[in-house]
Amino acid sequence: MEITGEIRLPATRQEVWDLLNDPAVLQRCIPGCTAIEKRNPTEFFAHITAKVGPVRSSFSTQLTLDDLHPPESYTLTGQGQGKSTGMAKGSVKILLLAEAAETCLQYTSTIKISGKLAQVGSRLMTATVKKWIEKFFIALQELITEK
Amino acid sequence: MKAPPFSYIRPEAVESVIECLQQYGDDAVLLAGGQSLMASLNMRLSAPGVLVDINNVDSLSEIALVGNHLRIGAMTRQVEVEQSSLVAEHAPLISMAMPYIAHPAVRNRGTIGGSIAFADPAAELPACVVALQANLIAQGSKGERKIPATEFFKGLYETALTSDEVLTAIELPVAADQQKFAFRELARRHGDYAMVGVCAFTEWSEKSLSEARLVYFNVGDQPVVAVQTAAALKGVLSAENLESALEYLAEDLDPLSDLNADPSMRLHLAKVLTQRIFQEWMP
Amino acid sequence: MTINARDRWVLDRPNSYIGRSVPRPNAKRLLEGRGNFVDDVVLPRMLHAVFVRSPYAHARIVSIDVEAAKGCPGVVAIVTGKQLAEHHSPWVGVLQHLKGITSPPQYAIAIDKACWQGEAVAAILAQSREQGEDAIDSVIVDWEELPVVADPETALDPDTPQIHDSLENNLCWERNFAAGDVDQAFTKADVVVEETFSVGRHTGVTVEPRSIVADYQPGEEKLTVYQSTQAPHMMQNVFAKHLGLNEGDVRVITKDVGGSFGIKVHVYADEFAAVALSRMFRRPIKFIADRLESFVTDIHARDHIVKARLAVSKDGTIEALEFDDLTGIGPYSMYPRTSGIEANQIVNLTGGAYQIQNYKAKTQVVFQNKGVMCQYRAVGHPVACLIAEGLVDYAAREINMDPVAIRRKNLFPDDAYPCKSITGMAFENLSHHQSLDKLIEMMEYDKLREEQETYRKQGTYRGIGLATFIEVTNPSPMFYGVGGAAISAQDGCTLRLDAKGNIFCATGVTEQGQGTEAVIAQIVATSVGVPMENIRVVTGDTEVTPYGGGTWASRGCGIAGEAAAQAGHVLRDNILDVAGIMLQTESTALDIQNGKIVDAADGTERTTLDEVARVAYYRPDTFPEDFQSELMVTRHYVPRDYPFAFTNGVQASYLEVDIETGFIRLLKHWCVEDCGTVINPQLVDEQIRGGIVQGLGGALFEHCIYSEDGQLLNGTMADYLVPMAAEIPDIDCAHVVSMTNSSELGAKGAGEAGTAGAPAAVMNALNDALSPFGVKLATMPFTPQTVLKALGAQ
Amino acid sequence: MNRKAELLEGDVEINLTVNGEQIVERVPVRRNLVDFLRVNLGLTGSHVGCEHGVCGACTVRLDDQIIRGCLTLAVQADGKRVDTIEGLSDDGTLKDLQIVFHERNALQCGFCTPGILLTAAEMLQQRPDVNREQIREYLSGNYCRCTGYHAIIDAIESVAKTRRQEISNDN
Repeated sequence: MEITGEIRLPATRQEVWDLLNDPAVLQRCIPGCTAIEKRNPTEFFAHITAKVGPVRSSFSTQLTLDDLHPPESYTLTGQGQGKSTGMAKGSVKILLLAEAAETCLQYTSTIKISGKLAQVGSRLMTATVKKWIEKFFIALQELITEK
Repeated sequence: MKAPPFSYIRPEAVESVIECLQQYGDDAVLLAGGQSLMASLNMRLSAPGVLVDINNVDSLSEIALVGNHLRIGAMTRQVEVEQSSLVAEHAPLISMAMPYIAHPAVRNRGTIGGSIAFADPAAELPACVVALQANLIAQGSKGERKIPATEFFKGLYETALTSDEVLTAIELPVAADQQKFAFRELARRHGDYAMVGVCAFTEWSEKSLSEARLVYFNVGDQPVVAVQTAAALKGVLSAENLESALEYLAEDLDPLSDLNADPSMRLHLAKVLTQRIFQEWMP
Repeated sequence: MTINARDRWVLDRPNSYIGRSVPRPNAKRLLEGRGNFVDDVVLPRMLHAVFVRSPYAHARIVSIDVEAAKGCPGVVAIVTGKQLAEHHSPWVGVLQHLKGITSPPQYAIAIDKACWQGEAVAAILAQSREQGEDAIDSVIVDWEELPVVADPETALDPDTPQIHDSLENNLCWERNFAAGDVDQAFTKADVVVEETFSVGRHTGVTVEPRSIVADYQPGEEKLTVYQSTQAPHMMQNVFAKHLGLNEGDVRVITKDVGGSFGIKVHVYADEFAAVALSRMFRRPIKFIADRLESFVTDIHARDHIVKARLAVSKDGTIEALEFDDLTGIGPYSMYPRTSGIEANQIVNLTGGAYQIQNYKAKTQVVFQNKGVMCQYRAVGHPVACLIAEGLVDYAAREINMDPVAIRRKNLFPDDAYPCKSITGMAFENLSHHQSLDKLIEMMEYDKLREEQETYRKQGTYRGIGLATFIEVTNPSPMFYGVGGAAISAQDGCTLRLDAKGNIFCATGVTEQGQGTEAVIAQIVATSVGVPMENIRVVTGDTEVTPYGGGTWASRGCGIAGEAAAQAGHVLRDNILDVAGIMLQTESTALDIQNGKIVDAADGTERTTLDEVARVAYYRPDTFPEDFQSELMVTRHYVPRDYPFAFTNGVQASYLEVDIETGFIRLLKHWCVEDCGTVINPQLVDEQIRGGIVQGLGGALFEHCIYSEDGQLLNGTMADYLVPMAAEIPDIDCAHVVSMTNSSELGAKGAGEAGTAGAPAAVMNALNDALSPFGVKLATMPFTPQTVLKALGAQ
Repeated sequence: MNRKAELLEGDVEINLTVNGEQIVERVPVRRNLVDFLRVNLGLTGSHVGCEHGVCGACTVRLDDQIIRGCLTLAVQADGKRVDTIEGLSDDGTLKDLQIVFHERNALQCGFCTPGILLTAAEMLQQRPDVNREQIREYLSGNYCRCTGYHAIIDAIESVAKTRRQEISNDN
């Protein structure tokens, strides 16, 4: 499943780039992220509680940044093991386009779901994933606007 | 698969329900009719700490005419709503929708409030209350408040209810003579979640449509109001009118895909259903 | 080939039950909720087996950490595949007569890697099912994902990863068949029509899930297995063979079975694991698949892509048929029937109702990382029927011929028998034309066409679709036995006159709700000459019943029924021998009628059965010294004259398409079929109807939808759509009777006829309805989305 | 009125009437009603087919209304009356349906049958004048894989007609 979109952020490209590499920012933007720990510049360890309607699953995941082209693009990849609930593996490729003092952020997200979640959750899977991704970027937008 | 372990509490008054919600916080889940919740527990899709069973709160299940509103307690069983002559007379749209909700044994247990508060984007009742511009009565630690249905649904399974609030009643405006209602849905099998559904509220003066609200379900993450389409329908209804108004649906709706239908199919079906409603009302 | 007409004595008995719609005696307790299903069995010290299953379609098991789970409340043990492998031998799903078929050894629990989403990788034994499930999340499996082979169309490409290292590639089996000069026939033909038919993967969804309780008693080294299965004796063999037990020390008990349809006639790894675990832990183990497990572990079926073409002359004569079939069967060929039979049947059966001179068929069966696939009701038939019936309709439209007329032109004439189809299928006695005539009359075909036309003028699109079919029934050992499988084609019946004149009857076939017990009782009652109430039938217990194959391939009535008729005949003779001595009359001058010993000539009552039994059992001292009564007899029967007793029939579907929404409403369905002697008309009709609805499910609703990663995306009862009452039309049935001469009873099977023809009838009706738009659909299931897409309406 | 509710964990005692008998049993709070009936009381006539409320095999009556036994907790039946296929067979409630189902062979494997009978009984009580199409609709929440439904619809339709005839004869 692939979800794409773009969002306009009132900050310079460098500012947005820095935010996207800040674990505290990631924690605040990733829906349900209760803790995040930086292992090295491109690896984080996060604890996430995913809650969508009847589904609630907690898992720990390694978040990896690769394909780094500062301050223009990277790919954030994470894999959640909800144990018997199933597995979710997702990556979001982020592209930052400088537009004067603003930044246009384009994203392409790919999600793979396995196990029970895939088996029982298909009816609303697209809506769920879309919501998750959107929440991430809305939170980022809010964070920037607050500043 | 069997439900995971949880604790269970069965308060008998709304105040104690709220206390439970405050005490157990995020760990608590309200158990109303349980027709969706129990299924997801049996699949072990979640493991709530405490189930707060509100089935024993008597004050939440009555249907009464209060002024120019029909008040339905949140814990009124769907079957009672379905069979209520008060509902049939004063909120015909709700009566029309009831037979489409799952099956008799489910409606015997499922509640009107449970279905609304669960906020499944494919469910019938959330769309109905939005179309009727009902008020949803919530009670929480800060007292009671009325939430307009149009502001109640916030997204996929998300509502305006705060974590210590419980939906206690639905207040529906009483239907008037000059109003017409319609409910249509298309489901693969009888009782299944609809591929697309629509609730229509209309008000007429003579042969002219003075007010219309069209609310679609299972086309987004919550009931979707087709504002532009409804606006374009106002006036004297004619085939050309209808056809051109329906063109706005593409702007009003942005459906997603699932295993049964892709977005363009959903949009197409929404158009067909809407057209059929108004075709019947064509002078 | 000539067969002498049989002595039909059994059909001429006085007070016959043959041909009567007698209610099933054993149905009463089911109506009161007093069935005896496996999940109702509770034994002392019983543990529940719960499986940790792979979330991935293909993944290496790097490690399994069970320490934390061991401490969970109620958990007694956790067993991995490696541990369990020490207690059983693996199995391989191949048959010798499917030349070249291959499959790797399969173990009860995966050892190194999981090959489909849902494959078990560890078993938890717990005091309760709940507690076992609680521990699942504490079993930590370290997975290494492997590339997934999902699409059968690319499974054989050189750059597609190989699932099993021990095999050459992802090919399980391939068969090619050719007869006549197909290429020339196509070159010379007036008209060639072609299509790619696709039949979605679907599954059985028995409402009672697969269920097993295994009870190993170490003291007597005896294994008792209560299993919801179709083939107790086959399972007895399997358990003994792969656990290293003496077959005599294994008892399989099968009481009520909550639906089977071919789902419950295979060896499932998890069920076998439960049995092996019972032996390992020396106590009873229960495993009941839950619904979510069922969807990913029950066998699936169909999933065929067939590129096919048909050549016809202008007058409608079929000149040649050619097709290329491909099917994906999951990662293992199922044991012991293999997963090649459906493809084999498609090659054997396609176009089998028609006189075809030139025929070429190819099928490829490939491995993939999806759920296991095997024989389900009407194995291969619906696909075979779809190809031939679909193309025949295409051809009829092309040459502007009525679908009935083109069929009449090409169907084997009713006086052509015995004869063989182009693929060598031997037909003893079929009735295509008589059946078609009857159908046309029953459905009022011409009137319906007029109605259709009227509706069409009003902008309502209705369609009429026909499908003729042949059905494999009463299989001989040519089906499985010749391939080396321990699957019995013969079946037996034991009868015993009890001391109070009642008859005990044990049969090797099982009761899955189809009415086995009633039908066998009807035959025995008729054959012996007693009221049905005096007979008690026992099925499904390897320690009690004669050795038999069980329930599959529509064999119960035709095979076990004949054994029952024969046993009844012998028991009657033996009873009359005793009565003859008692009455000092020639036994040939006596008969048993309505439970009484009578004079054969005029029916005068001479004595009673309980009097005969009393003397035989309590006063045998009164008999001459050289006479010993034998009031317990067993007879067996196996068809010998033909590999299969083919039946035939024809179905019709009448439906309406909402061209704006793509929704298809089934208005009516008809079926005329010929299963030879009809023993219980009501039960036959209900088999046909139930079968048709399973076919309708496949045509319109049922589909195991997989992602590219081999994940089943609709594995719940809410998402996998089985037909429910509101979507299904009334179904009218009628029969033509062409008896088989292979048995005295003359009965063939009827269990799969409905499923065989229904999808093709629906497809043809759909395409008929849409013909004004020049639109054809050939991908099953036909959903509103596919209809709208075809119409270009969205 | 507003007495403090008690938090229940693990096994709890419930008090209910099942098929007319007073029952006091300890049951895990998480156990659903159909598992309670089957496991605790040995009432195995109600069946477990899906555990997500779709198949209808677990249908039982709770205070005179049919419900999904898998979507209600046993503890929620505390103080209530539960009737199952066993009780409704013994007391004759389902008798005419059972006789006609038997004669018409409106069942095959029998696994779904208790749920179908309870659903049919409620329908005939509420809508004595049902027609074939309405029967199909009402039964659309009960899955039968064997019969193809036709015989079930026939049987229920026939009982409905007989009952209507009896009522009109009485009048």
